[in-house]
Amino acid sequence: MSVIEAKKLELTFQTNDGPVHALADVNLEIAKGDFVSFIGPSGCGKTTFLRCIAGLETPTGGTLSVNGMTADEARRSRAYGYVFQAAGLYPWRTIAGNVRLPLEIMGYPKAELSDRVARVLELVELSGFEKKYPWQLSGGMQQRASIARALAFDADILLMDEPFGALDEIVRDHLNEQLLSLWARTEKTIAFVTHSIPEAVYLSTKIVVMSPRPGRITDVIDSPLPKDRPLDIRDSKEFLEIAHRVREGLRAGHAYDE
Amino acid sequence: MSVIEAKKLELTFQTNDGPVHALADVNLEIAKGDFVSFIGPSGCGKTTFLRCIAGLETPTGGTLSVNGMTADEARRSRAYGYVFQAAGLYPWRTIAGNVRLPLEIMGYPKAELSDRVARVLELVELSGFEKKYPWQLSGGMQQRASIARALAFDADILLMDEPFGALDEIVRDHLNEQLLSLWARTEKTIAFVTHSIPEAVYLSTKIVVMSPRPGRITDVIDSPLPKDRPLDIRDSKEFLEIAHRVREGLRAGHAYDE
Amino acid sequence: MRNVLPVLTVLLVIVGIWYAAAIWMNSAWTLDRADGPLTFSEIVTDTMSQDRPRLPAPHQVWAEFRKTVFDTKVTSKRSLVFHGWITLSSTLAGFALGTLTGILMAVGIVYSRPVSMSLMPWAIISQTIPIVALAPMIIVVLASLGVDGRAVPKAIISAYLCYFPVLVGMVKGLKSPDAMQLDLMKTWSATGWQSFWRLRFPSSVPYLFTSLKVGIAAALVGTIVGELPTGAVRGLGARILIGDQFGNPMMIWSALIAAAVLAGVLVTVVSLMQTAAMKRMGFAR
Amino acid sequence: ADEVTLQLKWVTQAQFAGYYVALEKGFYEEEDLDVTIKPGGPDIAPEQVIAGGGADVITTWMAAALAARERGLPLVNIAQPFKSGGLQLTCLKESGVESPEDFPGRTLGVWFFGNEYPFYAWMAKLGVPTDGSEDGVEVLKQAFNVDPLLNKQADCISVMTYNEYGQVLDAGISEDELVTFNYLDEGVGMMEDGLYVLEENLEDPEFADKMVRFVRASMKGWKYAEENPEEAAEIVVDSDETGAQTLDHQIYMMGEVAKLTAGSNGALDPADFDQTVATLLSAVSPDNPAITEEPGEGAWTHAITDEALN
Amino acid sequence: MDSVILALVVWAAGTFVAVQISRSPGHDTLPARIAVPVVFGIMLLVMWELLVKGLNVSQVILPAPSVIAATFARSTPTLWGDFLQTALKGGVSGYLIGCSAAFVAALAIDRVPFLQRGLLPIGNFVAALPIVGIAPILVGWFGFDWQSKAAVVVVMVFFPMLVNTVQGLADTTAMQRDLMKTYSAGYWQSLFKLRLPAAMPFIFNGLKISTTLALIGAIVAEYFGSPTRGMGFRISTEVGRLGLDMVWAEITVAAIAGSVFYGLVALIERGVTFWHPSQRS
Ligand SMILES: Nc1ncnc2c1ncn2[C@@H]1O[C@H](COP(=O)(O)OP(=O)(O)OP(=O)(O)O)[C@@H](O)[C@H]1O
Ligand SMILES: Nc1ncnc2c1ncn2[C@@H]1O[C@H](COP(=O)(O)OP(=O)(O)OP(=O)(O)O)[C@@H](O)[C@H]1O
Ligand SMILES: Cc1ncc(C[n+]2csc(CCO)c2C)c(N)n1
Ligand SMILES: [Mg+2]
Ligand SMILES: [Mg+2]
Repeated sequence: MSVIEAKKLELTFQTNDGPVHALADVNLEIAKGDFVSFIGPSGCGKTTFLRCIAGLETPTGGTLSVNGMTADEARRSRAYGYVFQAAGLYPWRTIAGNVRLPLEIMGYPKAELSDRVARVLELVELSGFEKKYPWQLSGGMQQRASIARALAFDADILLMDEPFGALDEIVRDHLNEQLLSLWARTEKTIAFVTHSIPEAVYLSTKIVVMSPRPGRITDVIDSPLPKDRPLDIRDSKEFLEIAHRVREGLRAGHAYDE
Repeated sequence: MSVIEAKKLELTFQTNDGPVHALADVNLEIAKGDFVSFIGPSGCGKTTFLRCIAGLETPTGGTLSVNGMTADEARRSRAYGYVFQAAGLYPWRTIAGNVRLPLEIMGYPKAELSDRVARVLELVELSGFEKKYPWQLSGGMQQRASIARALAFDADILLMDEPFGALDEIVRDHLNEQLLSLWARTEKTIAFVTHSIPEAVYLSTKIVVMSPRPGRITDVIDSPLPKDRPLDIRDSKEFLEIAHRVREGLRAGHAYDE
Repeated sequence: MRNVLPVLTVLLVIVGIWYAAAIWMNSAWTLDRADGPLTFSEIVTDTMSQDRPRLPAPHQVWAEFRKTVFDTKVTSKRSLVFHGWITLSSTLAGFALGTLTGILMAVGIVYSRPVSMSLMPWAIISQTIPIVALAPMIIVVLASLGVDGRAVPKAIISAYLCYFPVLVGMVKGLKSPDAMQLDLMKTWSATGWQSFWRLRFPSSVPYLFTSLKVGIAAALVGTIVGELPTGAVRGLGARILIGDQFGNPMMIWSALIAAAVLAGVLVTVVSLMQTAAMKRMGFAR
Repeated sequence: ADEVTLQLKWVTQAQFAGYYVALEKGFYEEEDLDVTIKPGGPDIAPEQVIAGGGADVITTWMAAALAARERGLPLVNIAQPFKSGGLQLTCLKESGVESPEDFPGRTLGVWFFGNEYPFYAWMAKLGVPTDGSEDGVEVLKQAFNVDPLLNKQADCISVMTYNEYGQVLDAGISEDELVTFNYLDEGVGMMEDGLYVLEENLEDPEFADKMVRFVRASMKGWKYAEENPEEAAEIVVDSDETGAQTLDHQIYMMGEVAKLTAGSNGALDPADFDQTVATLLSAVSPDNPAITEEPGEGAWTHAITDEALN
Repeated sequence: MDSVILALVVWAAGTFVAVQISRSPGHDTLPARIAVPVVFGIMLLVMWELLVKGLNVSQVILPAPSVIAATFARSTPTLWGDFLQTALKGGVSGYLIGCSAAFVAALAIDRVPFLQRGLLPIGNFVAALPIVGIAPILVGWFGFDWQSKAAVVVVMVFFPMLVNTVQGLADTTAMQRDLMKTYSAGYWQSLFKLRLPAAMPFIFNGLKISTTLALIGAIVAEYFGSPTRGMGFRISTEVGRLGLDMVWAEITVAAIAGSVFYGLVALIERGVTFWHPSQRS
């Protein structure tokens, strides 16, 4: 069953310098339970595509359906959890308050709130920091809090825009594992933007390679890796092969390697 | 000849929650022409140490000498180029204007200015963007402009705080190569903070692994790699060995692997 | 430009409310003076044309405004343009003085901790002192110092109101560079002078213009306030006072309208300067 | 020419016609004087201006001048162009006030800023408290216009015969709708506009001589204005830089002011002085004492007028 | 002449002490933050005293601080009554009415962009209307007592407060708004959970500006008619009577009341917008 379906999707920004073709002729189908990574050079439209799915941006051409609805309807039915490229915590709320925010808005029963908050903070290893304010945390911790915030409520679709960008390798590995196990447990559909090839390969069932000017999809790789992935799968032959294919696809989008 | 020498260096921040030991008992010697990478979990004091070297932070204990002077004297004699974690371009200056700024301040002769600016912009592949303002560039391009700014003047010591954090793998590789060749050509001493293990190993003659609470050096690895490093050196045995050692050192600084 | 329609609409609504209020407020007098019962339309007609209305109707004010602005030679002392010019010139002098003071104090506050710690609270206190209480003393003290005439005291009173918003805005602006931008200057070992002109000042420009807009309006208010105790001789303030003393509400209202127009023009001019400066500095997007 | 600066008590209007006429008609010039007339306004206390050196001579009411004297500013009356006073309290008949006995419980508008002494003296004489108590009057600080009466915010307001009273009539209220009390008639009248200088200046013969010439020319102006009220009013309107004065109203004002200056040749009648002092002292009001003791001999002098008028 | 020299000495000494305190390690503590302006103020007062006495400045032009202090002490009941009348009845009530009206208006305007574009530019004009022009009109409309003073204050604080609130409600980042969108939050939810908290620094800016405007407005309005009490009444009356010591005593009351009022709002601000970078030094 396909959860997200883009057909000939197009998005052109009108700027004073003329139009910017952020997305052109994008065709993609994402099935329920897929873990899809988007990778591509800076400015190729990854964020823009995620925003289209989330109903935050209106495509200027083509069709996009989410759960059989338009993206906007899906947004209204609260189908998404979105993790932005930057943490974007509200500075006037504590960490726990930030994580609680979507729950309050979506009207989760009061009794459940603290349980849920505690659980997701545990997940991202921020137990003990509930009462701190965002600026009292390091950049990496803030990013984790914003991930927790998106996980706190039961959205079928998780959209994550470079969530681990600000983290060091070890923490990143750890969170990668956590994310995989969460995904395996909950059967969420996840769309995930990253700049790291190993990360993309390690996490995904499907890797989408994009290229800029105009932003388009140049390659879609279905991963043959099993669902259960220990960290050392990264040394396996299949892994390296996929990584190589991704790297080649990426390189094609850059100027200086030709 | 040792350019930077830290002995029992200590820095404690006084905050309302009590003291934060950002650096404790840090001993390190950096020789002229060294390329030193600092790696360690978020909050372990990498930035703080770089700031001490640059004379932006005053250690609360121990001694630190730079070129035989105190850090502050070295700063006054304009010994440093510093690339901050974020680009930090001045929004009211064009890219060329931003790169020209330190030259103006240090009183370089007028005739030289545009030559130098053109040369470093070329180096980071920003020729043609001279007249653009920072907000007209993508995040990655801004970061490159800020690198160009630090390279424009002749500082012996280059301090770089995660300069390539916001860039994708391909651009990163490319800039890594460029940086290495610049370093080989100019014999600058470079101190470089990164979160990426391969990057640290690929670039450095010396890798400093740090660990937090209190921030301290847990390992210093002298790289046996030759000065001339093609990109595929990263598949060599020595490389992987060093990378492994760094990873182990890093892991020791984290909680969840014990 | 896209604001024209909304602004006109709001103006129209205001005029409508104004008319209604004029009828309501002036009818008491109409009824009081009437010999017998009046019809509604009789009441309305009368409230629109009283000599001393509690609230003059817009067209009455407009008539007075037209008479004193368009139908009178601008060199005549009966011309509102003439009085507007008097007020304007003092406003500009006060604005210049106030802006300069504000900026200098802001520089002192940003660069020197003793100055900042001792001056800032007193700058706030200075604004809690009613200017009308100080104005006569300013004039007398200036006169005893040998400064005669009305221009200088008016400019000082106007500057007194104008400097504060500029001070506050400039302190904010000069402090707006973030730690990294300042550190960068430090790594280049820039002198105080260099980091002022190349960093602090340029980053304060947006704040400067915003506070200049507030400041010039304040300077105008200050000038008009200063025109009462300086002998209510010329200027919009004098017109307001004389209009009040001799029971001529149309004169008060038309002077008020003139003040509002003047404020609008001045603020617009500063806005244009802001747009131009921001464009030149590349802030425009 | 010798320079003289005159500070008026209020804005340019026929109340000060004599000085403007003297200036325009060249009477000052004839006396080899270069006179600057500074109009007053709200917030301008002529006594303060002269203390600060901003004027050589001022016009003010006698009560205010005596009050200043007792506060340590030695003002001396050198001439008294106004023989009688124009201060009145006017009430709407419909409010039910017919005589001072009806005041208790009423709201009365009063001018302050040194103009309140006659009122407090009167109330003290009547024994009417002014603190807003049951059997007292409610006092309002009245601003510059007659609106409080027209808007019925006050039962009575202060008016000058030559100005506000005319405004009330102009507004369409006829004389028989009003009940008016003249302070002179009530026995609490006080000397109004006189010319005052600082005592120490008078000791300088040159200054005294300037004042002699100034008073002589000013009185010439006053007499001219009395005889030619329309021309005087025109001169006043021309001298008014606000351009807001109307000729009609100034002609009215000139006519009324002429009645007040008529009896004066410029010299202060010591009896008037004594009467003002006696009134002030007879009714020292506890919260508003103008003076508490005899001002003494120095408060006025005939030295100037004697020489000016011979 | 001696006193002029003495004044210079006091100036030097005061400056020295202020500089010493502000350079001392404890310069960030509350006592130091209070001590420096106080030292500065005392220095000014002493210089004022010396100069006025030494140069023989007339008491009807500028009374010496000692005289003002004596008058202040002697007249506290009067001053207190004036304070109640003007600052509390006129100022505070006008402040509360004006600020809350502006706040509600800002919320209304915020929902209707058309209104916002039409009303805000006009607000600039109205904000520049001189109170000395408005006050006589409002006294005519609302009577002599504190109600008309409150009305003047309402007019004075309305637009600064409105403009700040509207600006504050717009001061959210695109990302913060997008977040609310992904939650599909309703208008009121995003108002209460995002835009109002984000607007607080601006709202408090408006509230702080309004404190001084409120006091000044209430005082000035009394110049145009009042009962026989109130700070503005006392000031204008005493100037006419050359009671400059009393004038300055009232000015002192105004300065104290204004600073306390401002300080109070600033204190609440610290509590409410503790999260804002400007509050974290
Ligand atoms: N609001 C906008 N107006 C105009 N152009 C835009 C806008 N948003 C994005 N763009 C342009 O659209 C293109 C795609 O941007 P997008 O943010 O999707 O890139 P990205 O793939 O997410 O890059 P990165 O890896 O740097 O996050 C870029 O060229 C960008 O300049
Ligand atoms: N100005 C400061 N005041 C108080 N504590 C500080 C300050 N600056 C840094 N710290 C603390 O010092 C420690 C070291 O910080 P530092 O910025 O050097 O870490 P880092 O290694 O650069 O981390 P990252 O990888 O996240 O950049 C952290 O615990 C941080 O919270
Ligand atoms: C502040 C102030 N208020 C009232 C008067 C009253 N007054 C006394 S004489 C005079 C002239 C009459 O037209 C007027 C209006 C004043 N002088 N100053
Ligand atoms: Mg992106
Ligand atoms: Mg760092």
